[in-house]
Amino acid sequence: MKTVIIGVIGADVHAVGNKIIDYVLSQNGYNVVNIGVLSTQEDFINAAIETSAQAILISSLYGHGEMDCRYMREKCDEAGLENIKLYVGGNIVVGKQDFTEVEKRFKDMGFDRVYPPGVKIEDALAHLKEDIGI
Amino acid sequence: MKTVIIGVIGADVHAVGNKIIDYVLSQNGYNVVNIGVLSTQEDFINAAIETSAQAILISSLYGHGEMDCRYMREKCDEAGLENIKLYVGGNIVVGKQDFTEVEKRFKDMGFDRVYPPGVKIEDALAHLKEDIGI
Amino acid sequence: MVKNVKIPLEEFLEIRKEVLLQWPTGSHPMLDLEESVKRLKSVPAHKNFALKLRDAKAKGITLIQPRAGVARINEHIELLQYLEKEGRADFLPSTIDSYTRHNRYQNAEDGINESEAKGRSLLNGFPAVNHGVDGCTKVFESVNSPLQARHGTPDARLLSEIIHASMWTSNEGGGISYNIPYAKNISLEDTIIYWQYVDRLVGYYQEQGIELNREPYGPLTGTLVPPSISNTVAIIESLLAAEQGVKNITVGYGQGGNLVQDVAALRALEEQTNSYLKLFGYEDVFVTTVFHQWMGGFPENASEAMGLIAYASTVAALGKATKMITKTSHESFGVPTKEANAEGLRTSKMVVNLLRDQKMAESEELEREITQIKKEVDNLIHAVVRVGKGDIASGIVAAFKNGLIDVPFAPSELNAGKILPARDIEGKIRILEFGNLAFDEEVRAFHLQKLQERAVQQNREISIQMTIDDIYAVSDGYLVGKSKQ
Amino acid sequence: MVKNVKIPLEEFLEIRKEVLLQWPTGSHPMLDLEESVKRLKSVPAHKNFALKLRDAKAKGITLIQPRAGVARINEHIELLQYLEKEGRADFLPSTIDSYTRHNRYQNAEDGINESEAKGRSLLNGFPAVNHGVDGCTKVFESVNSPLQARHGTPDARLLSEIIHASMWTSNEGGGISYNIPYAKNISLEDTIIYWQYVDRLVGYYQEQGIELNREPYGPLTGTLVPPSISNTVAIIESLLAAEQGVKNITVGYGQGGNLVQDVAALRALEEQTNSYLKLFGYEDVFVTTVFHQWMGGFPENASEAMGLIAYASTVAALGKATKMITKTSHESFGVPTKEANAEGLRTSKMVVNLLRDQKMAESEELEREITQIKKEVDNLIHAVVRVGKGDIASGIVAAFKNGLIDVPFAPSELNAGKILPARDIEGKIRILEFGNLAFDEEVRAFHLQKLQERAVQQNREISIQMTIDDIYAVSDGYLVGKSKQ
Ligand code: B12
Ligand code: B12
Repeated sequence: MKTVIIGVIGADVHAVGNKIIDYVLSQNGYNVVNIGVLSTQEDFINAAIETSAQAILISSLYGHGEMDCRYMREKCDEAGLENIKLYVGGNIVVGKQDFTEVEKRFKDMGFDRVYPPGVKIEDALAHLKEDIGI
Repeated sequence: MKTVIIGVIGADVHAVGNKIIDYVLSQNGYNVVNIGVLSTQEDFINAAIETSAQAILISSLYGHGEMDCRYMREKCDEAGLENIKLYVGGNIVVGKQDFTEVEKRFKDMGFDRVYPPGVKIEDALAHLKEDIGI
Repeated sequence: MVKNVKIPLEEFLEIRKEVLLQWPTGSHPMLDLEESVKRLKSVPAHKNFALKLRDAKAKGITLIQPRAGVARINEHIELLQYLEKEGRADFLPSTIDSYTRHNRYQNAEDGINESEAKGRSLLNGFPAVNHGVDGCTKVFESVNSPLQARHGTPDARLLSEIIHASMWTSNEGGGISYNIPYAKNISLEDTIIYWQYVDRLVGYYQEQGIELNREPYGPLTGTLVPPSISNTVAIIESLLAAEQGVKNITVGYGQGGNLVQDVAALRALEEQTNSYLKLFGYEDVFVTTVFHQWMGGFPENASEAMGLIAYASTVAALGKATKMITKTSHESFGVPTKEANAEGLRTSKMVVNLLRDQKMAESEELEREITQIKKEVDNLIHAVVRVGKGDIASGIVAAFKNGLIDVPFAPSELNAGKILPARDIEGKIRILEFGNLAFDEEVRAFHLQKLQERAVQQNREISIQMTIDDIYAVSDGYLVGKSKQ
Repeated sequence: MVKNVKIPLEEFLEIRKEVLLQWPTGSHPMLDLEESVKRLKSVPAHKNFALKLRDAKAKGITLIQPRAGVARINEHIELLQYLEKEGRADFLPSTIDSYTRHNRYQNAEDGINESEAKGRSLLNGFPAVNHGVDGCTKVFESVNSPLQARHGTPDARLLSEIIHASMWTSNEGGGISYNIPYAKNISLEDTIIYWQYVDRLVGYYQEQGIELNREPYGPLTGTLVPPSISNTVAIIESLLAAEQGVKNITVGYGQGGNLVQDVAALRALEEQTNSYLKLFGYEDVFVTTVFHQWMGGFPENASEAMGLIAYASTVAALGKATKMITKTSHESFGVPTKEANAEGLRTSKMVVNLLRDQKMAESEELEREITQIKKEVDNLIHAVVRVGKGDIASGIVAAFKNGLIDVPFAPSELNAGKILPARDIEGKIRILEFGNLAFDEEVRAFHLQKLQERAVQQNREISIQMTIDDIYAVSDGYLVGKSKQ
């Protein structure tokens, strides 16, 4: 069974999507470690190390995602998580912005998969299977 | 008392505005000759000649105004109504078009005043006073 | 004199020959009745208007339909496909242009040519007669939803022949509703006879086992029409249609503005259409209702227009109308773009879907309004039957002549034009000037009392100024007009 | 242990000294209480939130207010002016950014600087504490409508000091409603104490003859919250505020989706807030209601979003809410542009204006829902009083600890998180898993029966899958979630 870390980064308290992600990924055969809302980059990294996770799925809904996610890849590298997959989704920037540009910004920061608003976790299952298996 | 001809041109049956125009102009001291809906250019011109009117206020709501109003000025001239004021208002073209352009088209056809959708007859009283008095 | 009697088949076929000669497209071989029966039988259920309505009625949901029509075929098809796909329309229309409505096919032809030349539609609708069976069939084959002609044509006989032969399975209109609001001085006898023909055609297909839908045009002038007046016309037209053999009828009502009155009107309309059909001996007619989003002057601001559209959708859903005709944010300007049209549809769809499992709670106020409307309709229909000496066709003609039935703001000279409507303090449409309207004393007293309440609360007189304020009110963002000091 | 007791003035002033030290802007001379009393007294009636609400309530109309806030002062002013002028907002907000909400003023400062550098707002709101009295006063002086801070701040003491000193005459929030949905593990005792301080500040001004408005935050997590749960929290927070001397309270409720249940919730909320205030001895508190347009996940399509917004406005108007908080067509994407925000306002305004003279008819269904909600609220408040041994402040803390009160989907670890809501077949929000919720047997049986009806009609099991389907439903364009086969 593959392990994934999920949680909501920064000062963000949007809990509904997080609870659904937990339920859906578990139903689909993943070992889900949910660190919940208001989580720091360190919380994600520590959980990933402790549980030897294959992927970190960061949610950011409240608009500060761009600030909260900076240097996440570098910190993973530093912690020895060079191969961990980094996903981010929700409403990751402030306002309605052109998504191709937003995606580029986050990919440049080292994220493997970047999701626009409106993508349900169900829609990302195929990617997860492709990237880390079940 | 000044006399004005009002009516709705062409195959147009929009009667509500016409009834209000009749009421409002009468209330404001004009001698209103209302030839009603489904009126031809000839109907307007004959009424104007018969009553020695100072202005013809054409309504066109249904979208065919551009076709129905062609050569109206020329026909007035031909009938000896060189000095009559020609107004047109309502929804005089098909669809939501740039009004500056529409206005130009109708002015080129010889109309003195051209009104966009949403102008109430009350809003045109000042022009009428300016052009023909009360 | 016109009578409410089914046209004998031979007579119908005789008239038909003349009708088909009205314009060259009438001599198309596909207009052979056996041919068109075959074609109509091939229409799949999901593209048959009548059957899709039956299905929706069984499910208790509200389906949506836009207005749409442009001069050129390909542009028209593109428009309909867009509304089907992006707008998620359930039913498709072809709104017919005004020249065709007045049987001015030569003007329409010029309009088509000029539109081709300028590359944009100069007609305000789709000239179906000029495009003929080939063109209309192409439209039918290019879409996946049932098609209906929507117009305002006093004499729609040739038009109706062409659209049904092209597998369009519904037709809007009626001898009264497509005359009084749409013409100036065409005889009511004539238009009733024309529409008996249109209904007889549908009745003919029905006899061949093909169920087509007919929709009397409900909103009339769309402007402060008291529900009992439009409901009466709808019921009379249903009776006339049923006599000619029509079995699938959708009666219409245009939003008045007050939620309770509108739901009451829809409920009363459906119940009384059914009960009068039975009373007059038409047993197996399937009746549904259509609600028209606000038919009067629209606000200019697009967001305000969308608010009005969504509010209308709430009313339709709570009133359990089976169909709703939508408007757009361009309404106050002109014929909408396809984008604006689709937006209106999507907003409408969202609301009817959200409300699909809800209906208006039964309440005393609702019950009272239903009873009131029914009582008024009974008054009016009684008058029609009385002056028609039992025949509703000649009765309605006489009733209009005497002003016993009277439609506010109608252009027709056959209409007395004596009544004046205005809103009461809750926005319900009442009447302040009755002319010769066949309302009894009790009903009149009720209307005046309601307007008196408003007069007191607004500290003004009951007068025509109320009516004018009310006509402007909705486009200014209110329901009940305010007096200017 | 926290108690529902008015903070003595000296104690308040002592704490105040510390509060003002939390960030440099706290030492602004205008924060001197005598100074701010003077300034607040100069606020004209039309810019005083409390008085404008009184006026609207007297007229029986629904006023509208957007959400809006950006990082930089001038941009924020421009935004508010635009919403006032183009959107015709009646009340203006300043939505506070998330760093400020968590008292991370240094992060907020960085956000302001970065926003200045990039020329666009990187914060999701207006960092009022960092901008201080000068900045906030400038905002107040640049607009013509009353101003309110809207946030989600567990410890909003400094923020509240600054905004009131800047003549903002209303403040949203409460010790429970700005903790449970907005925090993970901040003690409820602490946040109640913080908000007693905020209310005491308002009580202080009231003693000086200045009426300010306070608004407990109604919708909680905005996601399938059963009305009785959010109403209970609103009532408790009203009691806590009244104890500190607040006299003008607006209780809030977030749209649930079913028209009748929503109107019932508004009616029950107003009636029970008033009656519990009286029961607990607070006699002269003026109570109004605020309705929040749909607070859950929005549809992506702009036209659908507008449909939802307009439908919500219909509910608010029929439910006679005195205020409505609006949403926009950008909701599902991110903080809206000012244009999108103004559009949402205009649509909303159109609908509430159209409906200003109408209210929902009295019906058995409505009566039943009102009674049901009241009964449930009585259950819950009874539990609070019982575990608090008569004190509602300590009672609510204990009630949350024991799960006697439980908010669905809340991020807070202080919340039991055991209940699961789902819709019945008409879309009314019911409960399928009660955890330890203080509902009696009769109430539980009612909920289960209602869900059983849905299960039968939808041919499925009562399970968490219902809840999940319902969470997604509205953004997919339905109210009652459908089971996927
Ligand atoms: C009510 C209405 C109808 C009713 C009319 C009933 C009747 N017999 O009167 C019905 C339903 C029958 C109808 C039919 C049609 N209609 Co119609 N109708 C409207 C609607 C909704 C309101 C018109 C109205 O009564 N307004 C209230 C009155 C008080 O205002 P008014 O007419 O604009 O007049 C005022 C001002 O314009 C101004 N004014 C008018 N003329 C003049 C002239 C001068 C000189 C001046 C100074 C001022 C002035 O003063 C008036 C009083 O203040 C408008 C759209 C809108 N405006 O919201 C569409 C509209 C006019 N209709 C339209 C169309 C296309 C039709 C139909 C062809 C198709 C259809 N939809 O069925 C048929 C046409 C039939 C025909 N042959 O004419 C289009 C026209 C399209 C265009 N120009 O691009 C409109 C704009 C709707 C749309 N967006 O598609 N319609
Ligand atoms: C409900 C809600 C709230 C509730 C949250 C309650 C709670 N504690 O959970 C309340 C009212 C408290 C709230 C508060 C705020 N909110 Co809020 N909220 C929403 C709303 C309406 C719905 C969110 C939701 O629950 N959706 C339903 C769930 C099921 O969907 P989801 O969260 O999107 O998650 C799904 C997908 O996105 C995806 N997904 C999520 N993460 C990830 C990650 C990966 C890797 C993948 C593959 C997929 C994935 O899968 C999930 C399940 O399918 C959204 C707007 C919207 N979407 O309609 C705004 C929204 C997210 N909120 C917003 C804001 C600004 C705030 C506030 C700052 C201000 C305010 N409005 O009060 C505060 C922030 C508080 C804080 N510090 O975080 C903004 C964010 C702006 C931006 N990004 O530009 C939004 C977009 C609204 C808006 N347009 O302004 N909010």
